[in-house]
Amino acid sequence: MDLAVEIGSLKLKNPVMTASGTFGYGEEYSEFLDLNMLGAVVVKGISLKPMEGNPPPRICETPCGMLNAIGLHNIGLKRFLKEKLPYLRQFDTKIIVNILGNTIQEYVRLSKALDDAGVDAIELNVSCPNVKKGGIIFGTDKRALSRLVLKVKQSAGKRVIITKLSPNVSDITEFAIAAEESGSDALSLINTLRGMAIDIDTQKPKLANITGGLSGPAIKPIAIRMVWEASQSVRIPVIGIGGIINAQDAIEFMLAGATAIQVGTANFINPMATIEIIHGIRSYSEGKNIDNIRDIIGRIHGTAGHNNINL
Amino acid sequence: MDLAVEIGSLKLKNPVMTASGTFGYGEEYSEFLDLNMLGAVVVKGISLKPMEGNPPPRICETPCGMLNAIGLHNIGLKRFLKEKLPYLRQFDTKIIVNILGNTIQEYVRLSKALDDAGVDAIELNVSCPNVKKGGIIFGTDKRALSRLVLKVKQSAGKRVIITKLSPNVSDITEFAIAAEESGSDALSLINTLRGMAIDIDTQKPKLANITGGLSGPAIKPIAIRMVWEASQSVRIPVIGIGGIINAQDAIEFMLAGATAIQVGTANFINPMATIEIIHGIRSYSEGKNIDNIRDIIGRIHGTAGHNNINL
Amino acid sequence: MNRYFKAKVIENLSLNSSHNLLTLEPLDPAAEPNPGQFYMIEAGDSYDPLLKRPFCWLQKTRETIQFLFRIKGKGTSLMRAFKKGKVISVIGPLGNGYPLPRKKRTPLIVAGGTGIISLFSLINKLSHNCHVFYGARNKDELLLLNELEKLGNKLIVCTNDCSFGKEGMVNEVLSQFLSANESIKTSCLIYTCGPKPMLQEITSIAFHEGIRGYVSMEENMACGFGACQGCVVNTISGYKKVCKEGPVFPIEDIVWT
Amino acid sequence: MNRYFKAKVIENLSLNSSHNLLTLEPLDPAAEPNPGQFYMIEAGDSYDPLLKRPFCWLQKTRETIQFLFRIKGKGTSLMRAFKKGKVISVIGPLGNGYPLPRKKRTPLIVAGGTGIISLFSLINKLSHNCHVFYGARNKDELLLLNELEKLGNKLIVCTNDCSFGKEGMVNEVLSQFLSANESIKTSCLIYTCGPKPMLQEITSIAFHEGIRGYVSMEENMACGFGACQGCVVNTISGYKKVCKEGPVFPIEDIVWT
Ligand SMILES: Cc1cc2nc3c(=O)[nH]c(=O)nc-3n(C[C@H](O)[C@H](O)[C@H](O)COP(=O)(O)OP(=O)(O)OC[C@H]3O[C@@H](n4cnc5c(N)ncnc54)[C@H](O)[C@@H]3O)c2cc1C
Ligand SMILES: Cc1cc2nc3c(=O)[nH]c(=O)nc-3n(C[C@H](O)[C@H](O)[C@H](O)COP(=O)(O)OP(=O)(O)OC[C@H]3O[C@@H](n4cnc5c(N)ncnc54)[C@H](O)[C@@H]3O)c2cc1C
Ligand SMILES: Cc1cc2nc3c(=O)[nH]c(=O)nc-3n(C[C@H](O)[C@H](O)[C@H](O)COP(=O)(O)O)c2cc1C
Ligand SMILES: Cc1cc2nc3c(=O)[nH]c(=O)nc-3n(C[C@H](O)[C@H](O)[C@H](O)COP(=O)(O)O)c2cc1C
Ligand code: FES
Ligand code: FES
Repeated sequence: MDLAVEIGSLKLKNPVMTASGTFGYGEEYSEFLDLNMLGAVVVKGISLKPMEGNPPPRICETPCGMLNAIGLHNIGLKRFLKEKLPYLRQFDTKIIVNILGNTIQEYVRLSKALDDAGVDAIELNVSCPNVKKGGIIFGTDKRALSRLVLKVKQSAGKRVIITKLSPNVSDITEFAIAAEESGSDALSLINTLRGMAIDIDTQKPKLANITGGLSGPAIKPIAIRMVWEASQSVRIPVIGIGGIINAQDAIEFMLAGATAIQVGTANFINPMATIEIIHGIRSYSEGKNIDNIRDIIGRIHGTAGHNNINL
Repeated sequence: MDLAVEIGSLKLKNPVMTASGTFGYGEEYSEFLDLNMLGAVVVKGISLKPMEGNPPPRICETPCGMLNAIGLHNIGLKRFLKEKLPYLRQFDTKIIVNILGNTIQEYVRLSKALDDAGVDAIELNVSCPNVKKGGIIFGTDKRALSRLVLKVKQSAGKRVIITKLSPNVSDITEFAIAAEESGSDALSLINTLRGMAIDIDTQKPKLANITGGLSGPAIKPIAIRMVWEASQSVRIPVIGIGGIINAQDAIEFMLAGATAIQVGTANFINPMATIEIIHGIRSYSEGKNIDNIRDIIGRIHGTAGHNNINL
Repeated sequence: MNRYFKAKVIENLSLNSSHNLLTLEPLDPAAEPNPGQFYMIEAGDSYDPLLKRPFCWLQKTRETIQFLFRIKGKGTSLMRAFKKGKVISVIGPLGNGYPLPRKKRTPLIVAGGTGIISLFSLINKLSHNCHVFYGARNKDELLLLNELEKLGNKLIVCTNDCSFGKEGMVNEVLSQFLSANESIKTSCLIYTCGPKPMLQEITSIAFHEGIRGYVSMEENMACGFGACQGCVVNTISGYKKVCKEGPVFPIEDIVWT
Repeated sequence: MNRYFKAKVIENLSLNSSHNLLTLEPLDPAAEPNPGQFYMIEAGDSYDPLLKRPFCWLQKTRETIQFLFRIKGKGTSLMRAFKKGKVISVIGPLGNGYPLPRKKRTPLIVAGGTGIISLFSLINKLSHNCHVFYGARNKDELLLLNELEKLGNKLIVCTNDCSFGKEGMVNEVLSQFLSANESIKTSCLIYTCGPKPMLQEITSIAFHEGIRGYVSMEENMACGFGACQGCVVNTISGYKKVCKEGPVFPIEDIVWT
């Protein structure tokens, strides 16, 4: 049973990663699982300077999902490199750093520093919906996205660059293609969908930030559709994210076209979710006599001749 | 306790309508509830010619939601006018007909005929995600949408025209404004989000059409956000739709800015849902000493100064 | 009468690792069902699972309705945990049910797997006036054997692995029976319910032997009462709703794909 | 030790219409909790509700952990229906808990409403060495009265509607006590938990009287163990996670808004 997959030049022992912002800096989970078992750890989005984040309440539950408006609360590049990276380096897993900036220049500086620090890959968060002047414009403007990816590739070209796409667009394939053409080594999708909830008793929004990002099982059907569309429109590997709770969900994403997957909200409910998913993928493959997990990627039947690019 | 609301020149006895495609042609529910109690009945989308719809399986369940790819299976204008409209006319409720076409010309012919037939309002479905050559282009192309609304208004100007918006866009306010500027009397949103599900056992899509429209509680946070954004960017009334199961949900939409609401998927689970919602809105208002339900529309607190139009 | 009603769980008996017998007491007046009709049953306490699940009724007394269900996925797993006293919402009876045969016709009841549940109320009604062919994968999957025997019909049971009754598929057993009983062909009528491949086999037998009959179909359902158009099957006169125009169709009407 | 474990419901006692006493038996080895720490408890069998709910522990034996919860919304309504034998997943003990006072300090325990649940384990540990001020809206909302009396502390109970004990809010009662016992101010330490407005009142009393103390805070939580950054409160040194740096904070550190 071979579970190894490749994201560009990055070889993962298995297709299961953690989604940014849901796994802290790895440490928070070390009592629950052996980090060595993971395909990769993607850490909380890092910005050049530390960020305070949004005022509380920052999260609320919704049917089969949750809204978050953390506002990219993070310790900043410097402290990450000094305090968090050395810890993660102890483990035999890949380290992927999710980054965000307000300008291309900020992304470039972050990427350079992380390239120098020798992280395994950089994931560009161009789609966080919670920051006013944040990366959001890159996520919903094709040309801005292209420029960003191009510049980051030029300055940190050795590293595997993963572009994390926003689902808040009409046609995900345009953004997938734009990222690929600008040199992105892989795509990851989806980030959260913008949502909102109101407490009818107090008549106030449930989040201080009013809107937040929707994650969890509720969004899985949208994520599966986008992964399917994106993976058919590009040649670079696609990493599937959105509502993955168990191995069945992970396999659904791989059948839809994902080379690897990221587990997000599920880590909160079951801190051992990633490990259970790895075991579950193995059992599924054994049950279906699949020797190599790569054989199921995009192997959904009955879709031949369907033109998925048109809406 | 005054529950009446107005959608343009259309006066509804209460803000609760049925969502197109989830209430048949009204008859299907007559054993479960008294249609006279409803604010309005919105019937299944009608096209000029009868439509066969998509092959089965057409629906599947997802976490807190469902996917449908009915493919606008309907009996066509002629039979609707002859067989279904007379039945609905017996009741003291407003009749709103949801229509769809492949061309502006088709929408115009449908609107004219329905205007002549004296229905109370026409809802333009410009967002159905299940038909290849269907109305979808109008839903994700601002200029096409403007032209469509303009032409329909010109030819069926007496009738209240409601434009039903697609949520599969980056910025709902652009479409809301386009519809308003072209003369739409009201907006309704959201239609379903495009989604997909795969059976990992058979490795086939769960829907024959591969993708379908996601509805149900799962999408409520996205719908609330869009209703809030849209209602703040236009002056015409907004009708809120998406995952409304009970009175609490309906009130959440009204606080977000909806003048009225439509109940969709909930009708399948509880065919008396609309009636329970009407009762629940009344109790809420009484509990909060609200004399006039119109007083809660858009009255969400704590959002002053927030510029919701920028992403 | 309003077919949407609340019902209380009177008993929820585990028959074996994958089947439960659920007895409900309607708390509102409930209509009398016909054989082959079904109910939509609420499976959970939250929005996940969202939709009700369709189940045929098995037996009905003045006070209660009984269902037999197989534990398949999310919904039925939650239903297995239903405790006595729980109140759930139910819609039904729904669909058309099996039309009863005219006097002179001998009904041949052909059930595969859980298809027996749908046909049981019909057999019960027809009493010993019919032949029952019932196939399952193995002995453990056979349901209602005692009850069927008590009803005193001509009962032929078969299992794929020969762990009980005849060996083979129920369609094979039916073919053998027809070869041995040529004369019955002109006066019999098939009623069948079961997995799709089996139904297709039975259809082709019926077609070749010139026997008419009825088949009960399954499709995913959202509403169960004709409102969503979700549950269609393809027939010679176009798509038809399983929940309303079915679940029982003339066997020759179905277009198999 | 892994703080994620499975636990079996041993008992789920309804105390009154809105409160239950839940006794769990951890099926994996579980760590000993400190007073004021909490657990994240799975509330449902599906993805709705999705998140675990935070609850303070009330009592712990070698075999079991006991919780007292108020029925509030979706999650706790489902928890009310937990039956004996049910197995759920739990994470804990979580958070910092109350720091114990130095010998010479007299603890003043100030509880509002369900805040008493968090403070109970502390009172239990401190035994009769403390003053307990406990306020609730009315008599029916008072919890653990017998248990508190048995512990033999100086207990002052008050209700807003005067249906039991003193009349008034617990902050008023505390003020009165402090006026009458000037000398205690220099040697006491406040521990408080309850609704936000009350905590603010207590904070301002503490500030004006120059008394130090600890407050246990509540915020919506997704993980409970520091991973999501969802549960912050504003403090004089910036946002702090209630689940990890709290739930207990020095009373003077909280920035109220
Ligand atoms: C008219 C009719 C009568 C039926 N009568 C019985 C009966 O008496 N006893 C019995 O054990 N089963 C019966 N079934 C099948 C039963 O409805 C399914 O096994 C059940 O819905 C599975 O639900 P789940 O949540 O456990 O499975 P999941 O696979 O988790 O369900 C997911 C979704 O698919 C639907 N679904 C899954 N399988 C079927 C199916 N075979 N038919 C229709 N929808 C399905 C579910 O309703 C649900 O919406 C009947 C089906 C139909 C259409
Ligand atoms: C550290 C801590 C300890 C607690 N200990 C206890 C206890 O021992 N006994 C007890 O009865 N209650 C306690 N609570 C409050 C308890 O967690 C909530 O009442 C419960 O989460 C409500 O869930 P629900 O699904 O019924 O309500 P809903 O309102 O339906 O919940 C919706 C969401 O909001 C969250 N939420 C709602 N109210 C609160 C709240 N007050 N604090 C945090 N999150 C909330 C829920 O967890 C859920 O994510 C504690 C809270 C915290 C933060
Ligand atoms: C609390 C929280 C914080 C998040 N922070 C980030 C982040 O810093 N950077 C990022 O790219 N995505 C972030 N995300 C998005 C997740 O990485 C993921 O794309 C999304 O949650 C969908 O996956 P899920 O449904 O499995 O959670 C965050 C999500 C949550 C719930
Ligand atoms: C089975 C089904 C059929 C639908 N058919 C139509 C339709 O014909 N025209 C239309 O505008 N919307 C149609 N819709 C969308 C609904 O009217 C509604 O916008 C959507 O379901 C979201 O609301 P809900 O979450 O309350 O169901 C359909 C939805 C469902 C579930
Ligand atoms: S299940 Fe809705 S029409 Fe049949
Ligand atoms: S609840 Fe996740 S960090 Fe506190």
